[in-house]
Formats: sequence, structure tokens, C-alpha cells
Amino acid sequence: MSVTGVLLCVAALLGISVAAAPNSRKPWANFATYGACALVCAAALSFAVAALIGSDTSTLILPLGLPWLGMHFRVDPLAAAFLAVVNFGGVAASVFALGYGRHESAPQRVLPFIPAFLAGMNLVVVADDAFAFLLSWEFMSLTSWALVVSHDRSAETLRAGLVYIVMASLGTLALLFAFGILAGPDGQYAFSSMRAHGLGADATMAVLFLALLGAGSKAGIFPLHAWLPLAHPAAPSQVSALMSGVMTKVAVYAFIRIVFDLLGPIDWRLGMVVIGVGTVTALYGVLYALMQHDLKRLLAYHTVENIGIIFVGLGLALAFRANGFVAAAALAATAALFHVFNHSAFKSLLFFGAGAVQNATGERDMDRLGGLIHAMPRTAMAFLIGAAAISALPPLNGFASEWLIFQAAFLSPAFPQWGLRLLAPASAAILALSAALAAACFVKAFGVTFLGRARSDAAKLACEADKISLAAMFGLAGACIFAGIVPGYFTNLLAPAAQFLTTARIPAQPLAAPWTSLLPVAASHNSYSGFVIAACLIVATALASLAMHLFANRATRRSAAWDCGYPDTSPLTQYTAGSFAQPIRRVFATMAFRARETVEMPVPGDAAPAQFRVRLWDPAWELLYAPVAAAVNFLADRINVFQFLTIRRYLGMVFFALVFLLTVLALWT
Amino acid sequence: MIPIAAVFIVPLVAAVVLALIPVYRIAAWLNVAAALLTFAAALALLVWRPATPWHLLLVDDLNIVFIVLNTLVGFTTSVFSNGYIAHELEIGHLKPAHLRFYHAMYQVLMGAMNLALLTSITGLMWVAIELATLTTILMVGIYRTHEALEAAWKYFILGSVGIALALFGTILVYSVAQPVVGDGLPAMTWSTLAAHAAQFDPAILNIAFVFLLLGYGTKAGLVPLHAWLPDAHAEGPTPISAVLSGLLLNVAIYAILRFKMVLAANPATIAPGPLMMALGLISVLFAALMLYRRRDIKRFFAYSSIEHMGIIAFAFGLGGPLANFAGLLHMAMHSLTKSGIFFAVGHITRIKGTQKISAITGLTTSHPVLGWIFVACVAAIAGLPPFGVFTSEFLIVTTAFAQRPWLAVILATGLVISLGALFMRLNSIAFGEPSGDASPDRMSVLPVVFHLGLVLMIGIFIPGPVVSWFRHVAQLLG
Amino acid sequence: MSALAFDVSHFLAGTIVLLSLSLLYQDRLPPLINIFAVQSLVLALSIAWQAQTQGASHLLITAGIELCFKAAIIPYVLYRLIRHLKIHRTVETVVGIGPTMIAGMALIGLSMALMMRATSGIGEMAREDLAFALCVILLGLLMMVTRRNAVSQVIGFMSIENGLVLAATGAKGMPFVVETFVAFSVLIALIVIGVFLFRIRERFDTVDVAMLDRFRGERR
Amino acid sequence: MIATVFMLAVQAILVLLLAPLLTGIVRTAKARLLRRRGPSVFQPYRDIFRLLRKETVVAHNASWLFVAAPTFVFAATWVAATLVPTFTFDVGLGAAADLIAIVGLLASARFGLALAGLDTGTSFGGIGASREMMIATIAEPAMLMLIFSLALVAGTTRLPDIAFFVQSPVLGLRISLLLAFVGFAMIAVAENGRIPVDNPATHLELTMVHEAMLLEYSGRHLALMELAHAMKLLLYVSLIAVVFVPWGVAPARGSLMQFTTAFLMYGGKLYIGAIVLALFEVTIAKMRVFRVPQFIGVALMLGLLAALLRLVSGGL
Repeated sequence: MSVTGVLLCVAALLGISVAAAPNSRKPWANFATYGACALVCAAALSFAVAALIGSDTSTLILPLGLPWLGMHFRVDPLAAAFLAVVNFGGVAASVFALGYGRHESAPQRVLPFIPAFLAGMNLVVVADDAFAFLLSWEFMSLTSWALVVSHDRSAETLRAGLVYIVMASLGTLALLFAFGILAGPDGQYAFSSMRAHGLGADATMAVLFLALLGAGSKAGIFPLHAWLPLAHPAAPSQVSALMSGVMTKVAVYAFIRIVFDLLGPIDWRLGMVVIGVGTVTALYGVLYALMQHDLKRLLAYHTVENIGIIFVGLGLALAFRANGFVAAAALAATAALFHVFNHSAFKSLLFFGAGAVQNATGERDMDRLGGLIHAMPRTAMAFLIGAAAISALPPLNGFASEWLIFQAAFLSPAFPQWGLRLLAPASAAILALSAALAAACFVKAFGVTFLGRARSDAAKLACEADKISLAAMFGLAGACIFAGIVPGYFTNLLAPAAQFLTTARIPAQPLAAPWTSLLPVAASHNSYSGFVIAACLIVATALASLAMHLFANRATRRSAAWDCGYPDTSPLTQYTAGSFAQPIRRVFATMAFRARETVEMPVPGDAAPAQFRVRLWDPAWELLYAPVAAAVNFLADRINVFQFLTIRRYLGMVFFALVFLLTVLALWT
Repeated sequence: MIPIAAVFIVPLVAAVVLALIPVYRIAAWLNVAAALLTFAAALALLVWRPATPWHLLLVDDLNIVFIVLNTLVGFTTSVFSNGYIAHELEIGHLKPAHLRFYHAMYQVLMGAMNLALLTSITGLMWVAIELATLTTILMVGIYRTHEALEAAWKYFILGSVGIALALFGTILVYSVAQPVVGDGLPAMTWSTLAAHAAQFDPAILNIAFVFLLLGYGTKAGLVPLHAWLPDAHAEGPTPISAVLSGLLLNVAIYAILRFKMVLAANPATIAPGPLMMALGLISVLFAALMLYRRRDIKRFFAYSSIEHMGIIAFAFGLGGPLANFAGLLHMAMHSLTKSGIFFAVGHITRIKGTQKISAITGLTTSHPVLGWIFVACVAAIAGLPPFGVFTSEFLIVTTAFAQRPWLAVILATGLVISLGALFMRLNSIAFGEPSGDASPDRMSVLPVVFHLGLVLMIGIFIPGPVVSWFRHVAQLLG
Repeated sequence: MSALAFDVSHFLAGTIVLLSLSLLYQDRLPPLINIFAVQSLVLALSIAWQAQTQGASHLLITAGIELCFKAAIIPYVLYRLIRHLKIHRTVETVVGIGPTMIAGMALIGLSMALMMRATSGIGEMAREDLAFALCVILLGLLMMVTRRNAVSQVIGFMSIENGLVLAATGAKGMPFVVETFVAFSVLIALIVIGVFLFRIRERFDTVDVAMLDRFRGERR
Repeated sequence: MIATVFMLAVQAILVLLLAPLLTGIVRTAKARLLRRRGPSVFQPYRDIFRLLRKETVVAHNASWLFVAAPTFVFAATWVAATLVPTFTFDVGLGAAADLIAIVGLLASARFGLALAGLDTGTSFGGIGASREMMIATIAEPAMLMLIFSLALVAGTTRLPDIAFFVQSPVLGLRISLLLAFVGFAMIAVAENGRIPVDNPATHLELTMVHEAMLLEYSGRHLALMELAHAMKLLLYVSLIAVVFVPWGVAPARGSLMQFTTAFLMYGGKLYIGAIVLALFEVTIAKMRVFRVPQFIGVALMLGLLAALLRLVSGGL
């Protein structure tokens, strides 16, 4: 039943995009399109949640696509969980765009594609055979590409689009091969038949690596992430939010579907591989982010980091499952899924905030912003909550899911294999490191953007975002707080999906207030209660302010900043993104990015300004992309001479081909 | 009997008439009418296949596919050229006399190709293909510019040599068949050839196939025999580029397939598959890399045609029902998409007044409808869903992967490389600051939209009859 | 058929191959044309002989066309051409005569090796003819590839065609020989006309060497 | 329920009252070790009350965040400190937050503090914030590794259980515990901005870390910040005390006798901790900011080492 509902929603979305195409310039187009999208996504969301609660599986086969195969669709708990995430993000983005989209300069470039994009993502999640899956997958890529290049006047937007589409098709081919192996020689492309027959060890490994390549390139695992920080900033903000908060999750879904569901039992070593990949991705993602001064690019890199965290969780789940510790596996899987939801919530929120800022100031470069908390206090509030959530601070949701992942990592002593025993805590430590770095990064992002004094006129003249956008932001902020305070609700909701993956579930969380706390596994009676923490914080705050009110001197005077007695300095003396990150850059980036600082001091008496430069070296780009691009260019140049040969030479080619083939005949027959 | 004859008689008659009509408007419409009539006759063949008295002609599931496709694209192209050529006259690229010649030649080309597809006699097919080649050569040179003349000349020389090789192959086939099935026509008829191929002398049959593959492969533009193709596409009138890419290449492939079937019927011969796969892969990689340095938009898409011919050759070389099915599907999809692209390119070059890619930018801004149609076309030819090319490429790559993984990987590499090039150019053409004037496009985009619609339809839903029919053909091909 | 018949046709076909070898050897244009004329003449003879032995009278037409068209008209036109273009002295070979001859020998060896694999599934006669025809064709191609000179390339192409005709007439009772042959002669005529039309000074390479750069503005 | 709230209140008030005293003891001890008389151990109380009486000056550019931050930082630190067992295992809400959560709460407090430092848009606030966050980025993973090594020993990350387990006779001397202890101490030094990482007494511009963030604060805001800072120190000391020397800590529902002894012992532990800290501070010099990472890196290494040892040989 739910699958039918979702498919109807998809059809409705496609209808909306078709209807929007000709009318996108009309004044009401924005409202109508996004309103309709929001409603349809809400409907799909309700279907998904219903399926999740009922943990029922419904399938449907339509006579489309390959005739002898048909198009299989299915909604099982896993799909339902991700449908919920996708459509939750869809609703949020649509509502935000109701307000934000009105400032869109080229609506005809955005309106028709957003519903199609949403439809594509929904289709990927419900697809139940390789053809339908890849069809919707590529459709998703194509529509999102169209959205990325929607502001096509700037060269780097187009470059971003190119890198994105090439990476996307590369990933698709990798997935195609993965399915090719899974389908076996007789091409059984329905997932049901893929589940049926198992694979050898080598084939399993090949599929896992192909899945990492295919799904990972879309999700943005290091070093395949390069398209992500290019494409996300280029798109309009609601699209960035969708791509960063939702589409990457669809990629994670693809990975889970292939590796957990279709692939069957997996060797623990492969689990180690996934953990390792996730760890490296998390660390590099946040380090990249710290080096940025473009707000949206910074957020994009944080997506990379969080994808890494999710993959660590998944890898732990794989490893536990391979060893038969289903309870621990369920814990890790639940943690990963919970983080998937959390990330989509706060990342969308943050991109909305960035969009509001860009809208108000026309700037994405943090070093030209500052002091926005005065001009746009509500936006600042929402952004602050998102920043705190993504920095894994209690009592918000980011902390809850990372806490669960840590708890899963703490079960590593149970592993019989040394490798895992050592790797799991190490990766936990690196996750903690990346969480701390993330906190630093968002102190930087929020501090430089919203606090301090305006660094440019654009920032001075900013004004608050419109009501609807704010509503969307605060809605998401509320979701972050709610999921942080009563994570039990969500883990219970996600339990069927985790059970689908690991045949076990974490204990049902006691939801009787006020002891709504998380109990990962019965064995180690650890627990965490966001609710109690939040309550205590509120009480403590109340008491503190009350005490201040009663006992303290309430007189407050405004005056110039003390600043160690320096006279009022220009805003340019404030810490910028670069200077804030300098200590961390010194500590980490010298190794990670070969960061080099050069200072050029003019000779004494020379009035020229001193110049400070930082050179960073992007390993992913330098070691992976640049060589490939160079190789293609080189070959293209070499081969290009064949366009300019003389007719005689072309005849020569024919002649030699003939003689060659004849010789082959003469020798080998 | 009537429809069969009509399929190639109508065009030939129309050619004579068109050669006599001085008024180009009437001629253009007559051209459309004749093409439509031919298409109707071809459709009639779908339902009713009369036995031909003397076995010169034959209609079976294999060539009906090609005939219907051929006449269909021929019709849409005539509709397109109706608007296009008129404009050429206005801006003085062509004189009325040229137009008469053009229309007549167009019909001759159609008739020749249909004959090549219809006839059951190897020799006759050779003659028809040579005729088609000559007409296209003349049309390529129609602009009389130095570039056009050189392109025509190149095409002429390489084509003639290719034709010569093909003829020798045909003679060889005859001379191995003659001792078995006796003198005269039977030794040149598909049916008898396929029937008795088992007794033919394998060694000479091998040699024959090499010659035929290279001879007709030259027509199909397989690397390294492709040299004529890009320039011919770039310098000729756009409708002819569409017909070349969409149809003539298919006819050449068809010829190769026929002989492949004969060869396949004789177990003692070499397997033609590997040869075709090798040529196909070479073509794909070569063309994909060549795409990066192209600056002329028509030559650019000509190379993309080479790439797709490579894919098709690869698919048929792979063999097996699924791969053959995919090959047929890909051929149909490519004809529709590529001719559609050339229509769109015709519009574009006309609007922007140049074929230089660097001089064409911001199309989606200056002409949104045409621009997005073009984007859709390129996405389709790049093998992105929801278009039919995706379906066929999905089948080809997966079947190849199941049988020969490494070849599939090579093929996939070629696909990605070419996709990169396609989108690199698409970026600069469709997006960015619009160049040239934004004067509205007066020509109807109906033909393009029609092709695109078909491709889209196949991409999502392939009608049952088409499937069963293609499958039967795939079985035939073995 | 009688041994004599076989020997005669064998002799004629062999002569044709020898003649194309000497075409390959000859580097000055006037003798080249002469040799070609002789080759066509011999070919006409052999066709006539085939017509006589196979009792296929329509081959006589072919022989006739061959005789007057390829052995008389074309050579005459070519003479006119080279005098007109004042290139009757020039010699342009890409690789020297020696290597070319060696390559030619190798090609003959190759085609023999190929054809002799044929089981006697086809007639001894036809097999011989096909072998010789293959030689002639390959040698013609070799000539087209190794000569820069337009005229010698045309001659190379026409000798290819001679090979084709030899094969066609060798194949017993092949239909459409005349038709295809006529169709092919049209090609030849067109090529020769083309050479006139474009007033190709030297080579097929391009209509006008200087154009290559202006044309296909694709030089990077 | 009632008992829980009661215990919670007791804890809260206790840490609130003891925190300044601890700071005072450390200061006095340092002064004495430097042959100065130094202020009375109650000086911190006086300071706080003085600050509360003064009017509060807020920079023109300061936003609501600047004003709200002290309360938040104070609250977060207070809650965290309340959740650490001091003289009894029954913290009331031990189930609500394990060690990770406590670290998280401190991180929240730091987040607010750093933002407050950036709010006025002065370069000194920037210095303080960026350095503080840099230190935290290494201190937190180190902390987690130490927690992990404890969890390996005790099988849980809940403080009362860890302490209870360490106290229980089944556990002999564990080398990994020793390493963990050193690591904890180093992190405590770093996190509380003591010498050699930071100098709480200095206002010399370029060496400030913690003080630089408080630079713009005055009056009641400053009072809250100072109090929070003091509580943080108390937190770490009692954390180390309860984890590594849990003896004498009263069990839940213990008798009055037990509670009193436990309370006295707790006081003793605090005093010893203060003296040790003072000794440490006077015997070592402040290090350059960019050597701090190495310093805390050692703690991280110790944590890893402790975990490894624990993993390699279950017996140790």
C-alpha cells in the first residue's frame, strides 16, 4: 500500500515539474510549485513513517523499463527510513524555498527541476531492481546537475557542473558493474533474485569496492568528494540543502542496500575497510572545512565529514554482523541511521542559514561578512542551533547519534580479531577529534559570519530573512532539539530498519518521561538522557539568572570595547576565517595539506603592505583528479593529429588494417 | 508486391519529378510527400509481406526494422529540410538550381538505401550502396566551398576504395557459393547463402568477410576507416548530415550483419565477433578522445556518431540474443537521437550563424525552448536516462560485463570519456553569456521534439510488439 | 574444361599480376600509363577467353568496355592530363622503389598463402583467378599508398579495379558482372574528372595544400 | 524521586560552594611556595561578591549572545560538575550522563565561551577563541581515549560504576590505570588553563588564552565566568579523585557516618589535589602556544597506550 502511495507522490512530483516548466516565470509559480512540493512530500513522508511504524513490506511491479524484467518497486523498513529522511528534507526545503525562492533570479532554471529532483530521489529509494534503480539514480543526477548549473553565468559554476556530471556517471558505471556481478551471468536484475544467490569471496569484495566507488562518489567519501564542494555552493541554497542533506543520504542508502541487503554475509576485513574509509573521510572532511572561508563550501566539506561518521557506523555494523554480534551490529546500524537523519536535519538548516545570509548580503565569503547577528538575529539564532548540533554538543541531536557510535565502538573488545580491536577505538578517537575540529570550525563559521563587526558594506546593510524562510529554519532547529532531547523516539522508530539490516534491534527505549534516556545495549549499562541534561541546563540557567536578578547589581552600561586599552580599531583587525584557523592549520594542515605560510615584509621605510600567503595542497585533487585529467588531455592531443592527415595516409590506414587482418588470417587459421 | 516496390520505386520516381520541378517550394513539399508515401509503404510492409515473384527483393524481420527506421527518419528529415533549405536559399548559400539537384538527390539517396535494405541479392545491395554513396558525395559537395569540395573528395576516394574492397568480398562470397548452389542468382541470395553456408569453403569465406568488414566498415565509419565521416558531416547540408549519421551508417552495419549471419552459419570459419568487438572498442575510445579537441559543432557530433557505431559494432560482435537486442535498440535510438541532434544543430547554426562551438554560447538563455531541447538531446546521446540510449547502453554494458568483464570496463571508460567531452561542450553551448542575436527561431522544432519523444518513450516503456519483434531478430542474428 | 584453357587463363592472369608489379616498379608517368594500358589489354583478352570458355557471351561486353575504355580512352586522357599539368617528368614515391617491390612480393606471398588454404571446394580455376586478383588488388592499394602523385594513384585505383574484374569474370556465371563493372567505370570516370576538376597539381593529399590550415579551424 | 532531587541539590550546592575555595587554596599555596604571603583562601569569594556589586559594562557592539553566554557557560559547567560524584556514588542522576556526556557538556560551555570571545569583534577575543578551540581539538580525543581505557577496565563509561569498580577489591593495580591517571592530570591542566598551557594570572596580551576571551567581561557577567571557571577546576579534581582514588566514597543509601567520613575524605582529596597542582605550577614554566599540542598529544598517546595495553593483555 505504502509503495503505491509513494509512487503516486512521485507521479505527482513529475506532474508538478511538467506543469512548472512553461509557467515558471509567472508571479504565482514559486508559491504554487513549492507549496505543491511541500504537500506531496508531506504525504510521502506520512506513507514512509506509516510503513516504518508498521514495519511492513509492500512491493509493486509496473510493466515499464525492460519488458522481460518490468520495474520492481518495494518499500521495506530500510527504504521507509530513507524515504522519511528524503521527504523530511523535501518538505523543509520546499517550505524554505516558499520564501527564499521569491528572490530567485532565474526561476525558470530552478522551479521545473526541483520536483523532478525530489521524484528521482524517492524513486531511487523505492526501486527494487537494478534497472529501475540505476534509471532513477541517473535521473536524480541529471536533474540535480541541471540545478547546479542553474546560475550559469559564472565559469566555476559550469566547471562544477562538469565535474559533478562526470563523477556521477562514473559512479553509475561502478554501480552498474556491481549489479552486473550481483546479477550473475544470466542477468537476474531483480533485487529479489540477487538476494537469492550468494557470491564467492572475491566477487563479494569486488562488489563492496564497486559500491564504495559508486555510492561513495555520490555520498562524497574521500577522495571521491571533489565534486561536492564545487557543486553545492554553486546551486541555490534550497538545492544545496537538498543535495547535501538528502541526496548524499540517498547515496548512503545505495551503499547500505547493496552491501547489507543484496550482498549477504561479508568478511570482517571488508568491515575494517569501510571503517577505515569512513575515518579518513571524517578527518579529511573537517580539515578541509577548517581551511575554507566560503560559507557554503565549508558546509559542503562538513557533509563529507558527517558521511565519514556515518560510514564508520556502517563499517562497525558490518564488522559486528560478520562476527555474529547482532546486538552490537544493531547498535552501530541504529547509530548510523540516526546520524543520517540528524545530519540531514542540521545540514539543511545550516544551508538555509547560509542561503539567508547570501540573500541578505550577496556574499558567501565569510571574510567579507561579520556582525550579522545584529541585522538578522533570528537567522543567527537558528544557525547557532544548527552549528551546535553539528558540533555534537549536548543536549542536541548531533551529540546523541555520535554518542551512540562511540558506545558501539566501545564494544570493540568483543571482537575476536586484533585488527578490529585496535581499529575501532582508534577510529573512535579520530571521530572525537573530528567532532572537536567541527566545533572549532563552527565557532569560526558562526563567529566570523554573525559575530563581531561588519567587514563590508554588504554586511552592514543586511536585513533579516523573510518569515517563511525563518519558519523553515526554526522548524528544523526544533527538530534538532527534539531529536536531541528524546532520541529514544527516533531510535525506536529506526529499530525496524536496523533489524532489517542486522536481524536484531537495540532494546526499546523507555519513553515514559522524564527518564527518556538512551540505553544502547543491556550489557554495559551506559545511558544518556538528553532530556534530563536539557532539564538540568534549563533549571541551572533559571537559577543563575534568578540569582543575578536578586543579588547582583543590575546596572548595565554600554561603552567602547576594552580591548586591552587599544583605541577603537577598524573591523579589519578582527580575526578572519583564515586567522582563526591558523593554529589548527599549523598543527594539522602542515601534514594533511602541506600548508605553507609565506610572509613578505617590505623593507623598513617602504610603505608597501606586508603580504601573507598560505598555500594549500589538495591531496585528492592533486593525486587523483589532476593526473586523470592530464592523461585525457595528453591522449586527446596525441590522437588529435588523426584529424589532419592527408588522404593518402588515411588510405594507408585502410591498407594496413586490411593487410594486418589478412596476415592474422594467414597465420592463425 | 506493391508496397515492396513502392518503398524504393516511389523515391526514384519522385527523384525524376523533382529534378524537373523548378519551383523549390513545391519541390520541398513534394519531397515531404514522397517521403511520407515511402514511409506509409514501409509501414504497410509491417502488416503485409507479400512474397516477391522473382527473388530480387525480400522482407524479413531483420531488414524491416531498418526499412521502417530508414523511411521514418527520411520523412522527418524531409520535413526538417523543408524549412532548412528554404532558408539556405534566402541567405544565398544555394541557388534554385542547386535546390532542384538537392531534392532529386535526396530522393535518389532514399531510394538507393531502401533498395540496399530490401534486395536479397548481394550484388544488387552493393550497387545500391555505391549509388547511395555517390549521391551523398555529390550532396556533401553541394556548397562548392573549398572545404566542402575537399570533404567530398576525401569521402569520394576513401568511399571508392571501401566500395572496391566490399565488391571483392562479394565476389569471393559468390565464388565460394557458386560450386555449392550453382551458377547465377541463387549464389547471391541471402536465403540460399545462409542455408548452404555450412558447405562453403571456410578459408575463402574468412577472407571475404575481412574484405566485407573493411569495405562496408568504411561506410559505417569504424576506426581506422572513418576518415571521411567527420568532414562529410561537417561540410554538407545539415539534413544530409542527419541522414548520413542516422541512416547510411545503419545501412552499412546492416550489410555487415547479413554477411555475419552467413559466416555464423559455417562453424569452420573464424568467429567474426572478436573482429567486430575490436573495431568497435577502438572506435569508441578513439572517437571519445577525438571529441575533446573539436571546434566545429557538426564535426563534433560526427565523432560522436563514430563512437556510437563502435558501440553498435561491439554489441553485435558480442552476440547472443541480449547483446543483439541491445545492438538493434541502440542503433534505432542512435538514429533517432543523432538525427534529432543534427536538426537541433541546424537550428543553432542558423540562429548563431556559425558552426564554431566557441562562438555559440548561452543558448538556453537566448532561445530557451531550442536550448533545453538541445540539452535533452545531448543528455540522451550521452546515455543518460530517462532516454532510450540509456536502456540500450545498460543492456550492452551489463551483458558485456557478464561475458567479458575487461572489455566492458574498457567500453565504460570510453563512455565516461565521451560523456565528459559532450558535457564540456554542452556547458559552453547551452549556458553562459548568450552570444549572437536573440532573434526568435522561425523554424518548427517539431521533428526534433518528435524524435526526442520517441526516444523518451522507449527509455521508459518499450511496447510489447517491438520487443518480440526485436527479440526475433536477435535470435536470427544468433 | 581442357588443360589448355586452364593454362591460357592462368598465363593471362599471371601476366596481369606481373604487370601490376611492374606498375609498382615503374616510377615515371608516361611508361606507367603505357603499362597500365597493356594491363587493361591483357585483362580484356583474359575476359574474352573466359567468355569463350564459360560460354558466357555477356562477358564479351565487359571485355569490349575494358578494351576501349580502360585500354584506350583513359590512358589517352591521362596523357592529356599530365601534359596539361606539366608533371610528366616528376616522380614522387613515399618509400623507395626497392622497399616497395619487397612489400609487393610480400603481398603476393600473403595472398597466395591465403588462397592456397582454400580446399578445392571451389574450382581450381576460380581459385587461381581469385589468388591473382587478390594480388592485383593488394598491389594496387600498395601503389595508391606509396605514391604521392595523383595520376599514379588513379592508376593504382584502376589496377585495383582490374583485379576486381579479373575476380568477377573468374567466378563462373556471376550475375551483374556487366552492371557492376559499368557502375565501377562510372566511379573511375568521376575520379579522373575530379582530378581535372580540382586541377590537382600533385597529389590527392588535398585540393590545395595551403588550405589545410585555413580549413577545419581545428589546429590548436 | 524526592531522594534523587535532594541528592542533586546537595551536589549542586556543594560544588558551587567549594569551587572558589579550591581556587583560593591553589592561589595561596602557589604564593606560599613562592615565598609570598598571598591572599586568604577565601579571596575568590570576595572577588566574586565584589564583581556582583559592580555595574556591568558591555561593549557597544556586543549582542544578546555576549550577554547570554555567561549564564549558559555557568549553567553548563555547573550541571557537568554536579554530575561528577564527589563524596558519594549516588549523584542522583548518574543514569542521565556518562563521562562522555560530561565531556560534551564542557564542550558546550567552551563553545559558548569562544563565541562570546568573538562577539565584540576585538582581536584579543579572536586570539583567545581560536587558541582555546585548538587546544580543545586535541584535548577531547585524548579525553575520549582515556575514557575508553577506563571503559575497558570497568566495562562502562558511567562514572559511579567506574569508580565503584576501581574501588572494589577485585581490581589490583593496573598499569593502564596509571597511564590514564597521568593523562587525566595533563588534560585537567590543559583544560583549566593552568601553567604550562596557559597562565590564569597573566594579562600579558599575547600569551592569554582563557583570559583573552573574558577580556570584555565585567561585573556580574565576569563573576559568572569566574565561578564557572572555578567549578571546572573542581570538576576535574573531583573527577580524578573519584576515578583514581575512590576510597572512602560513600555508597548510595549509606549511613550518616559513612557520609560524614566520605565528606571529610573528599575535602582532603581536594586539598591534596590543590597542593599538587600548585607544586606543579610553580615548578614548570609556561610554554609557547604552538608547543601545547605536543603537550596534550602526550596525553593522547598515553590514552592510546593505556587502551592498547588493556587490549593486548587482559590481565594488566
